[in-house]
Parts: sequence; structure tokens; C-alpha cells
Amino acid sequence: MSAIAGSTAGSTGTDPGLRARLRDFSNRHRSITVIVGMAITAIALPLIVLLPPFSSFSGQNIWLDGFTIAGIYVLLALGLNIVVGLSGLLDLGYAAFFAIGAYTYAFAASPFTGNEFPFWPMLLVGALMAATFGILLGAPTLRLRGDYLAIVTLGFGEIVPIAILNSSKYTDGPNGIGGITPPSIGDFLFPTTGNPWPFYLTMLALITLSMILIYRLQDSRLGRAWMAIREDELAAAANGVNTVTTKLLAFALGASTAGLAGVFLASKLQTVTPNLFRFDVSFTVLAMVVLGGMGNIWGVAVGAFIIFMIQSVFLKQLNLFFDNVNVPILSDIDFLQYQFLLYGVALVAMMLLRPEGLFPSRRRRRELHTEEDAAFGELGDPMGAAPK
Amino acid sequence: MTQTADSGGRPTGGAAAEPSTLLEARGLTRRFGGLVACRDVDLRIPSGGIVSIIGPNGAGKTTFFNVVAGIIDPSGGTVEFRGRTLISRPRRTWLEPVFWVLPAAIVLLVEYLLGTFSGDEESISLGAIAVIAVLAATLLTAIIRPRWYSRFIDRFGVLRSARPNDVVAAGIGRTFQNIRLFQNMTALENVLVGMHLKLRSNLGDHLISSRRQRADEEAATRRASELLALVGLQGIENELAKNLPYGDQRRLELARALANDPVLLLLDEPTAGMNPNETAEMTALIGRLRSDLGVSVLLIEHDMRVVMGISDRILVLDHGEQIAEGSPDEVRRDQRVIEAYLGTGAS
Amino acid sequence: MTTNALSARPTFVATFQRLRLGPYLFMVGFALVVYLIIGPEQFVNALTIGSIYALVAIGYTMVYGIIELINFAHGDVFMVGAFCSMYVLTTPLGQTGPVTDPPALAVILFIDFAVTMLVMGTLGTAIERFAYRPLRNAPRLAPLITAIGVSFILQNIIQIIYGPSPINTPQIIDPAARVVVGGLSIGVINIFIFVTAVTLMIGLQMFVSRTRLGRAMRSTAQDREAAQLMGVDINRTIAATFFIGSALAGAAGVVQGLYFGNIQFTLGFQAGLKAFTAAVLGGIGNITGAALGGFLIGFVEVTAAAQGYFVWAQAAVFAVLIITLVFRPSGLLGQQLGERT
Amino acid sequence: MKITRLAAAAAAAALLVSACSSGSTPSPSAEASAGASAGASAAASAGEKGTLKIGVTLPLSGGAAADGQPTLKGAILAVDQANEAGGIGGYKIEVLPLDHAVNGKYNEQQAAQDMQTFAADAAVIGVVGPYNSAVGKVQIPISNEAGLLQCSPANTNESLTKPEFGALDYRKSFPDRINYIRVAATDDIQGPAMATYDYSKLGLRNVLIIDDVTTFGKGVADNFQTKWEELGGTVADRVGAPPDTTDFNGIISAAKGKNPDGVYYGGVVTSGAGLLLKQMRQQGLDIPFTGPDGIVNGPGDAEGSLIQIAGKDAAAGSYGSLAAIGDFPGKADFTAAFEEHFKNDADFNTPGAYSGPAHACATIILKSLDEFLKTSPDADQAAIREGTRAWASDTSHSFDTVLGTESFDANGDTTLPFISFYTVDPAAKDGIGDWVFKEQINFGAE
Repeated sequence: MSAIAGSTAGSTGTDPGLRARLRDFSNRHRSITVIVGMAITAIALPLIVLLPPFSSFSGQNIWLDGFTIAGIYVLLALGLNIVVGLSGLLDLGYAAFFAIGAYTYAFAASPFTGNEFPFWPMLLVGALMAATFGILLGAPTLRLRGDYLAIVTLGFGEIVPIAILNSSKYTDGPNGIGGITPPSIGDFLFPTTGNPWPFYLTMLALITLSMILIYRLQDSRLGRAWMAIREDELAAAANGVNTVTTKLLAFALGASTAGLAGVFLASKLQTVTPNLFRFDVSFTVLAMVVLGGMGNIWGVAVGAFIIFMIQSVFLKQLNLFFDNVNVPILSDIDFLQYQFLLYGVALVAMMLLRPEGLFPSRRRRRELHTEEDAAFGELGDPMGAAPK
Repeated sequence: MTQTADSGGRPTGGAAAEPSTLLEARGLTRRFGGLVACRDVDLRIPSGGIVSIIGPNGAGKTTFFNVVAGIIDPSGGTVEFRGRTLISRPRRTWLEPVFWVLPAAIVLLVEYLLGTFSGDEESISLGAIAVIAVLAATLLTAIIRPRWYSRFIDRFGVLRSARPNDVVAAGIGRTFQNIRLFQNMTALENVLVGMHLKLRSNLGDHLISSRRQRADEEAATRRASELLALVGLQGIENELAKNLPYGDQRRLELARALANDPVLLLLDEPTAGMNPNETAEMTALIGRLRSDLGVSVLLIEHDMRVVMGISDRILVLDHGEQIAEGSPDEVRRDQRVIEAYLGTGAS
Repeated sequence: MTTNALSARPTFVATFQRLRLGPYLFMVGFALVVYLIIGPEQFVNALTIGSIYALVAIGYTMVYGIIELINFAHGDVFMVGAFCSMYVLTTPLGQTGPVTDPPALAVILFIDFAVTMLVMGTLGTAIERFAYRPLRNAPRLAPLITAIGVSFILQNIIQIIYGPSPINTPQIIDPAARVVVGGLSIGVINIFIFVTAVTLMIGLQMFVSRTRLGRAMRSTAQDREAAQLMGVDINRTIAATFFIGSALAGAAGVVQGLYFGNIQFTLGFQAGLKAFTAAVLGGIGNITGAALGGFLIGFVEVTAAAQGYFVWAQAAVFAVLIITLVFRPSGLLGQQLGERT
Repeated sequence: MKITRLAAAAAAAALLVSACSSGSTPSPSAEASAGASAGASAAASAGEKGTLKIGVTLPLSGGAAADGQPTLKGAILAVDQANEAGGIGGYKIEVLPLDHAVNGKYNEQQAAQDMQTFAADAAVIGVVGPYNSAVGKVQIPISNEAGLLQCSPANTNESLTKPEFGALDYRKSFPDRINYIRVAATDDIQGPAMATYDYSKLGLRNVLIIDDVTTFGKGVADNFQTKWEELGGTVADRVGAPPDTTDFNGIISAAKGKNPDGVYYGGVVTSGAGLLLKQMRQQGLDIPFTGPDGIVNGPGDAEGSLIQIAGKDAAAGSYGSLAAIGDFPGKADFTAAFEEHFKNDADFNTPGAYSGPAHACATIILKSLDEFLKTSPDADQAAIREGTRAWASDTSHSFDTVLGTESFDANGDTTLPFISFYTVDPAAKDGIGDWVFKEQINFGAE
């Protein structure tokens, strides 16, 4: 719908021809916006880290490796955004689908099972597996009101690691599955270390793709139905939206994105253990979505990236800094340890003060200014002014 | 657009010509725990007619509405719409989940008997996958609810009343007493949501943003603006619903209800909280809907001028009981109605 | 929350058949089966742990019943309660180990419970006032997320104060002390816990059904607007609900400390999850249901452990949750959800 | 289509960038540790040929700090001693510690990133760590491909080194290039050792085996059980109890019925060993409580130690194995040196169970470096890294460490697989209660 909004922003929408052209234009523009935005990111990030202060923390390769892992979280956040942000369902067991994706690839390409399936198709398979489980879980519970879903997913998120832990016969239990084959193009096997570019670029490609697809969903009748459910489920039903199927689709699509991320993680770490998918992953991703601005795709992506960087780089550097300068109290505080305290405070503050998130979507600000946002949105700068 | 309109299959124009029954409620009853919200309500709406339900507060008008709209299940009675039963008391609904797990259970049993689980890893994992797949398939079918599935569970006496979206699909649109717009969506988007069932593009179309999808959206947007114009809301397409003045919100909700080209409109106090002018406009609009679009209307209203003005027939409820039914004049003269109103203080 | 209690009046017999008796019979039967499977000693364990879950579950169910919010922070209120009780016992009362002299013990216990429940009640009310009340008319998601945030905050505050590793709390009731009942030696502590829990529940039940505030709660739970029209002070009522629920969680915390003699800041998460499952199981919004649910969860868990499937206990609990939601979303005692959304 | 073009463009940019990017840049963390060691090594005239780094990868924050910090300091001590002695072959050595604890718990993902950091930093010639076997599984593939010498003081999971347990999955890139060595005995020695001890020394016959369902706990418990059944002992019950378990009463009551005469807990204190022991005693199950090194963690006044949680009297009758030499030759001197060196630190100023092994690891890396530099003094950093690895993994070489004379077999496992046994003495450490050394056995000698 935002496509329409963007297009009709200027005209009062009396001339269909014009509107049609405008929408086609903006639609094509949407995908291009994403691609251009991601391309800029892809080139900008490696350059930025060459400048101080970043360059002083660690070398470019390490930064890129970090970005790749951050990318996994961006993917997760994008997926969870479909469920939480667009459809307003609270999924607290999101890591479970992440795990399912990862183990799917672990089964598909590791000495543990002896299979050697190629990486690229497995991306799809992993996504499908996750979606299947999403349906299995969602179907019985989505008929009920939303907050039941929250608790059921929370339970599910607990069960999956437990199940993996305790069915050693099939998952090697706590040992996890090692020796997973990294992706390869032709004969070129992605290097485990040394050259982070292959993984880095693959991750960017995945993110770009998912963003484009998610945008298209958001602009479709399905996306409208999601938002309608988020706004008022009963009214949505009373307007012909089949709430159960619609919610289930959101759930499954969100799950599939997590599955995608899982497959990538498995191939990156070459080892998966249940410990990687504990509930704190789910909550971290939830925090990313909420802080990034629920429902705003660019916002969530940027939010996820920044938060991950904060937790994995900034807090560490903070510790080191205070250790060095020996500030009386601060040097004793271990900031890494209180990461979740920060999340907690952020979540509460965010809900009370700025529910639209750090990077509010245009929709939420539209009442303030329409015209220039329409134009601005089309430019879609990666700082989260969502191109609507 | 036009052909989609016709596919709505409503009797265009000549509705009055053949006053066939459009909707008929028989002995509709709903209790909450112990208290009976409405009991044995009978109602007949001829196609193209405007029928009103009046009654003091808490008379069960809205409950009746929600039952007809499929939002709450009736405790008894049925509603027939265009000759086919739409709403009825659900029976043995607990049985349905059983059917969801049954196939998977059977597969599991078979595998067990075949000794899959005493076999090697391969067979076990395959067996597990099979079970999960079957379960997933069953659940999907249950959610998509193809005809044969419904017929199948019907055979076991599982009877599930229509869901709100089924009711809409059947051709009934509604508005709410306390306006329920999608506050953070624009007026246009609100109407587009109302058009949900008219759009045919599917998930695949969305993902590849196919030509069909675009054409769909285009047509929908055009139609939506037409509807907004119809209710007199030109040029506010991109206003957020929550920023519209009260009267406009009511109209927007009406436009949204019309978006699916309904044959019957359920309007819950459409003029509540409006000033005389707005009321007059709304009344006129409702009249127009019947004359121009041939839409029949079921109306809950407190404003007697409106009710007496446009209704063909009036149904009077009090404490869930149906105390009178007839033409405006009959009702006006009915003794019990007067008592009911004087008794509880007319609103 | 006790909607069925209200609606029970007109057609009592019908309600009696529909809601009242069945679940209790089921419960008794279930307990009997469990007893036969796991034997007396485990049964005592189940009852004990079940009492704790029940106490926590009641808080969930009350809050959900009145403002339809899953108070994720509730589990952590329970955890904080345990720590509060430890503080009370160690610092002001200077306890270290078992207290043998009964009167002294009684006094200490009374102080401990009173202070902890009071503090936790206040904490709960404060949380409601600052984290939830501003969001009462916001979309459903908002308070849920806030609740999660609050839960993080509580956990980390405790972690900052007491550190990440488990802490010992004085077990003023000698955990080794046992009495022989019908040839079966039962820990005094187990009996104490069970009795305390049941007493509190009965007290609450009477409070809700007899007092004015209790009636206000029930009417608010039924229909907030209507209650408001009838002159019920909604804010005060909701605050009271939070106070009572959290106080009970605090009591559960005390009991936890006495029983295990060791507490940790992560306590709340698991307990909260199981307690909520209990609340749903019993029919969310229904106090008696929550109590029954709590014991049910206890049974399930201990049975799993007794049968050597301890690692699956958690999974079993959630399996129970999902099955309940599929086949009887209204739980054991809950009434059918009005809206089918 | 567009995407591929994007990729091409980015790749081009990449080449450009990597061309002009200067190899590795010193990180403040390095400075930090340098500062730590500089205090000692100021006098030394080391470093005219520059500095080399020894990475340390451990969980250093939160609940895991108690494991990580003393171990880290063991390594720091070794390095500082080397610097005081004038550095190694003209190089000054820095310790570069990276913490992979997230929310106070080890995190494989972070650990992998840290190993990437080490691998990319050409000045890093060896890594001490990790602590948890699960972390090793993520790091070894990276360090193996980078050919970076890694010496773990504490990893005991056998699958990390021994091909028959699937070690080759972790060194896929260069299966024959051993870069991961360890001074700790593996669980397939530690577990059985405790089994033998329980059976012969404690005379147990029917034990209850509980594990905490982690890589380490379950692994060691499995090994224990296998050996135990070989010896002819019976298993009363085998139960798993996840690390977040608080209520063991169910398990205990169930077990009581099968009247075991001993308990083996495969796991660590943080996953509930203390609570289990406490609740056992409360239910009047006064039988020996035995376990691996995971339960031997400090005296009764140490926060979160087994003795402190269970209470010293309840802890009496606990026996733990340590996958390292208990009273190694230089123990007294080492402890003295350690306490002297870190006397100014607020906490962790006494050696932990793995300070000695960490010191040994660092020593081994330094020794290898030294030997290599003797042969080829002017090698560049890449060559030094490879040379060090090669020298250390050469089975014919041996190293004089605080633990004694270490050497490594073809898989990189120590040839001194000592297991030492400890028991809790409530009276020890003037009444606080502490673990006291009983005896030690060298299973390499068998």
C-alpha cells in the first residue's frame, strides 16, 4: 500500500494513468532502492573500518567477518519483523527456527550424517524446513488470541534446544555437529579464515534479496492484511481477511527467514551446537526489531546491525577503555555482562517514550509531512527513512 | 472493475422487483454463561429492504449483530443467507483437532507395526520426517479448508459456524458501533483492506510482483477512490484514519464495508454521535446505497427519526426478547414497545 | 477472572455440571494415577513443587484476568521475592541455619513472610504504575514488550547486587526434620509449604468472593467500562490486583528459599514459564484453575523425573500447554472465550 | 542480475580496499595486556626486533570469570617471566586476551570471531585456550586452516584431538597438520580414571550417574559409565539434568529406591553440582559424591564453589578428579610466584585449578618460538608462526614446564595424562573447608 501512498502522495489520485505510471515507477524504484542501498553499504563498510577509530580496534578482515555475523542477525531481525512488526504477533521462540535451519544444513552437509549436499539449494530447503515447523506450531495456536502465541512460542523456543540436546542419536546432543562443509562456487571453497569477502558478499546478497521480497509482501494485499490484523484483528476479520491463514503466513514466512539465517550460520561456523540457539538469541532479536522500529524494514535492518555492533564491539572496547584509564567504579563494571539490562531499559523506555522505534517508519510520521517524505522515501537512504 | 462488481452477483437495480428473502434468522439465541443476551429472535430481510433493530440499551441488539456477522457463535437457532445456512450453533468442534492429529497418528502406528523404529538411523529419520510431513499437510488442509474437507468433517457432525471472513465472503458487510478503523493506515488503505477478498493475486504474485499483481492493485486503488468519492471523502486518500474527523471516520468505515460489494450491509448505529446535519446526510447516503447499489441494509439505530424515516420494517428487542416486529407505523403503535421505552427511559 | 462464579448464580445446576465438577474429578483422578505411578515420596515432592508453581500462577492469572496482559515480569518478581526473603532472614534477623525453638521459628517466619509479601506487593504495584498503566490503551504488543523489558531489568539488578552465581539462603525450617504420617516419613518443610500455599489460596478465594475490593476486581475483569460506570475505581482495583498477585509470588519466593536453601537470579524465567503454563492449564483468569494447574504441572514434572525422563520434563510441560490450547483453549475451569479472534 | 552486478562491483572495490589496507593494526586490548605485563618487563631489554603476541581465548567475564581469569593470569605470568628474562630471541612478547563470554556464559560464535582475530593478526604466534571443549570445536577449524598453534590448558573432550572420536572433522583443511595441542588429559582418561578410583579405592559398586547434558559433562559421564561397567560395577540410574535445573528432589527420590552406594556427577558446579549435593544430603543420601574436574572449584569461602553452595559438612565425602597434575614439581614455587606477581590485583590473585596448565601452555609456545628463532632468526612473522607450530607439534620434542616435562603425541595430546584426585576436607583452610590433594596417577605410563 505504501507504494500507492508514495505515488498518490503528490496527485490527489484522480488521474489513474498517472497514478499507474507513478506506481510502476516507484515499484521498480523500491527494488532498485534496496539494491543501491545495499551496494553502497557493501562498499562503504569495508572503507569505513579503514579509518580511525575503527581501524585501531582490528584489521579490515576481522571487521568484515564481524559484519558477516552481524548480517545473520540482520536477517533474523528482518524475518521477525514480519511477525512482530507487520502482523503484530509476538514470537518469543524465534531462535528455534534459526536452529532448525542450521541443523538442516548440518544434516545435509557434514561427516556426521555423511551427506554432502551443495550449499545453495540447501538455503531454500532450510527455509522450507523452518517454515514447515512454523506452520506445525502456528496452526494449532494461531486460532487463539495473540498473547497465547507469545507463550507457546516461548515454550517452543525452549523445547527445540532441549530436543536437540537429548536426542543424541540424531544430533550428537550437546557435542553438536562439526565439520560442516562451507559453501563453494564451482571448485572455489569459501575460506574459513583469511579472506572474509566470499561470506561477506554472500550475506549481503541474502539480505538484499530478503529485503526486496519482504518489501513486495508488505506492499501486497497480504501485507495490508497483516497490518490490518496488527491494527484491529476483529475489524480485519469483519472485512474478509482470513485472520488464521494470514497470521500463519506471516509466521511461516518469518520462520523461513530464520531458517535461511540458520543455514548460513552453520556453513559459516562449520559447527552447530544447541547452545547457539538459546532463548537469549530470541530476545536479542526481538530487542533489535523493537528498537529498530517495528514494521519498518530499513529501520529494523539498521537497528539490528547497530545493536549487534554495540554488543560485540562497543561494549568490549568500553570495558578495555575503562580498564586502561582505571576509572574507579567504571573499570570494575563489566558492561558486556549487563547487556540485557541495557536491552531491558531500552525496551521499556522505547515502549513508553518512542513506540515507533529509533528509526520511525514514514507511515508513523506521515501526518507531519507527506510530499517531501514521498520524495525522500524514494531515495531511501539506509538510515531508515523507509522508502515507502 | 465492472465485471468484478457483477461477480458480486447482486441483483442490480431491480431489487424491489422480486422481494425474495435475502437473510432469514430463525430462533437465534445467545447466552453468556447464565445470562441470555438474545433469545429466539426471528428476522427476515427481503432483498433490497432496509430493516432496523431498535431497543433500549442492553437489549441484545449488538449481540444479535455479532452473531449474524459470525463474530460470536449462537447458542441456538440459525441464520440463512441467500437460501444457504450461514450461521448455526457449532457442534462437536472439539472433534476437529482430533482429525488434525489422526492421520499423523495412523502413519506413526503403521511405521511402528512395520518396525521402522527398531530399524537403522535412516529409516527412523525417514519415518519421523514422514510423520511430520503428514501432520503439516493435514494442518494446512484444515486451515485452507477446501470443500471436501468441510464436507468430510460435516459427515462426523462437526458443525462450525461461519467465521467473520466467511460471512463477508458470502456478501455481508458491516460497520461497528464504536468505529473500528485501522487507525494507523491511510483512508485508502482502509478501503483496500475491505477489498481484500476481491483481489485475486496470490503469494507467488506478491513475491515476483507479477503483472497480475500490479493490474490488481491498480484496479483496486481506482475502485477504492471511487468508493471514497461515493461516501463523499474525495482527496483524503492519504490521511491516516485516526486523523480524520469523527463524521468522516464513520463514512470511511462505511466505504470500507462497501469495498467488497456486499449485498447486505449491517450498520451498527451509523449516526451515533452525529449532529443533525451529518445525521441527515448519512440517512440520505443509506437511502442512496439502496437505490443506487441495490444494497439491503440491517440497521441498529437509536435515532427514531432515522429509523422511522428509512426502514421498511422494524424489529424491537428488549432484554434479549423480541417484543415487536412490523412496519414503522405498527411498531409506533405497539403497546409493549412504548412500555419498554418508557419503562427503561427512552434513549 | 471469576466470571463463571458470577454467571453461576442463575442456572446453578447447569454451571455445576458444565464447569464445576468435571475438572475437579479429573484433577482427583489424575492425582490418583500419578500417585500410583510415582509412589508416596515422589508424590510429596510433586505437591511441594506444585504449591510453588500454584502460588506464582495465581499472580499471572489474576493480572491476565483483569487487564489481559501476560505479565512476563511476574516470574522475576517471584525471583526477587526469594532474594528479598534471604535478605530479611540474614541481615535484620541474622539467621544462618535451622531454628529449633518453635515459637521463635513462628515469629521469624511471620516476619519473613509479612515483609517479603509487602515489599513484593509494592514492587508489583510500582511495576504496574510505571510500566503498564501508561500503556493501558496502547496496542496489545506494547505492554507485552515492556513486561519483557521489566523482567530483564529485575534479573540484572539482582545479578548486579548478588552476582551471577547461586547464593545460599538460611533454611530456618530444618530440611532434615521429618514426621511420620501413616508409615510414610514426610519432610516438615514439605508439609509446611503445602499448608502455607493452600491457606493463602483459600484466603485469596475468600477475599475475592467476599470483600468489596474483591467484587470490584471481578466486575472489572468482566467488563472494565461497565465497572467504571458502576463507580469502580479501575486504577485502584488493578493496582490492588497487582499487589496481591505479586505478594503471592513473594510468598512463593520465600518458600522457594526455605525449600532449596539456594537461589539464583535466573530462577524467575523457568518458574515463570511453568507457572504461566499452569495458569493457562487451569483456565486463565480463574484463580482456582491456576492453583489446580500449578499442582498439575508439578505432577507432570515429577512424574517425568521419577520415570527417568528428567531431561524431557520441560518439554513435557510445554507439550501439555500446547495440547491444552488445541483441545481446550479455555483450560480446565476457564469459560469459553467470548470473541473468536 | 542486478545482484550479480552489485557483487562484481563490490568485489572490485574489495580488491582495491584490501590492496591499500595495511596488514594488521595493534589493538588497544594488546596495549592493555602489554600494560599489564610491561610493569614487570620494563627492566628487560627485550623487543629490539619488535613484539610478537600470544593470544589467550577464554571466557573472562560474568559467571565464567572465575574459570577464565586465573587461567589467563597463569599465561600472563609465563610471558612476563620470559620478558624479564630478556624476551625470546630478541622479541618482546605480548599477551593478547580476548573474552568470548556473552552474558557471563561462553559463546561459540564470539569465540569463532576471536579466533578469526588471532588468525588475521600476523604477530600472533600462538594461542592459549580455550577453556570449554564446545568452544574448541568452533575454533580448531579456523586455527587449523590458519596454521596457528593453539594450546588448551583445560579442554578434555576427546573428540577434539583423537581421530577415532571424529577429530578429523575439526581439522578438515589440513588433517595432518597438528596445530592444536593440550596439556589436559582427555575425558576418555579422566572418566575411566574416576571409575577405577570409585571402584577400587572407594569400593563403590552401584552408582547413580548424573550428567548436565553439556559437551563436557555428558562426554565424561559416558566415559565413566563405559569403564564402570567394564569393571563390573552396576549403574543404579543414568539421568540427565540440564544446567538450569534447581530441583533435583525428583531424581534423588527416584534414585533412592535403587539404593546406590555412590554418585558420579558429570558436569560443573554452575550446572547444579552444588544443589544436587545439597539436596542429596537433605534427603539423607549420605553416599560419596564423585565427579570430574568440573566440581573441583575452590574453597568454601569462594563465591559459587561446590563447598560453599552445598555447605562444607554436606560437601564432605566428595571426590573429584583433575585432568592435570595435582602437585606438580614446581607447584609451591609456582603458587608463590603467582601470588607475588598478582599481589596488587583486587581479585583472582591466587592460582586456580588451571593456572598451572595455562602457564605450561604459554611456556610451551615460548619454548617452541625460541627454538625456531635459534634455527632461523630472521624469519618473517608468517614463517615464525608456522615454525613455532611445527616445532611444538613435533612428537620428538619435549618441554620443561611447571607441570613437569611435557611432550605430545601425534594427535597433540599430552604424553603426561596425569589424573589427580581430590577430596573435600571440611577442616581444611582453617575450617572453611577446601579440596585436598589425595593422589595422582599418570595414565601415560600404562
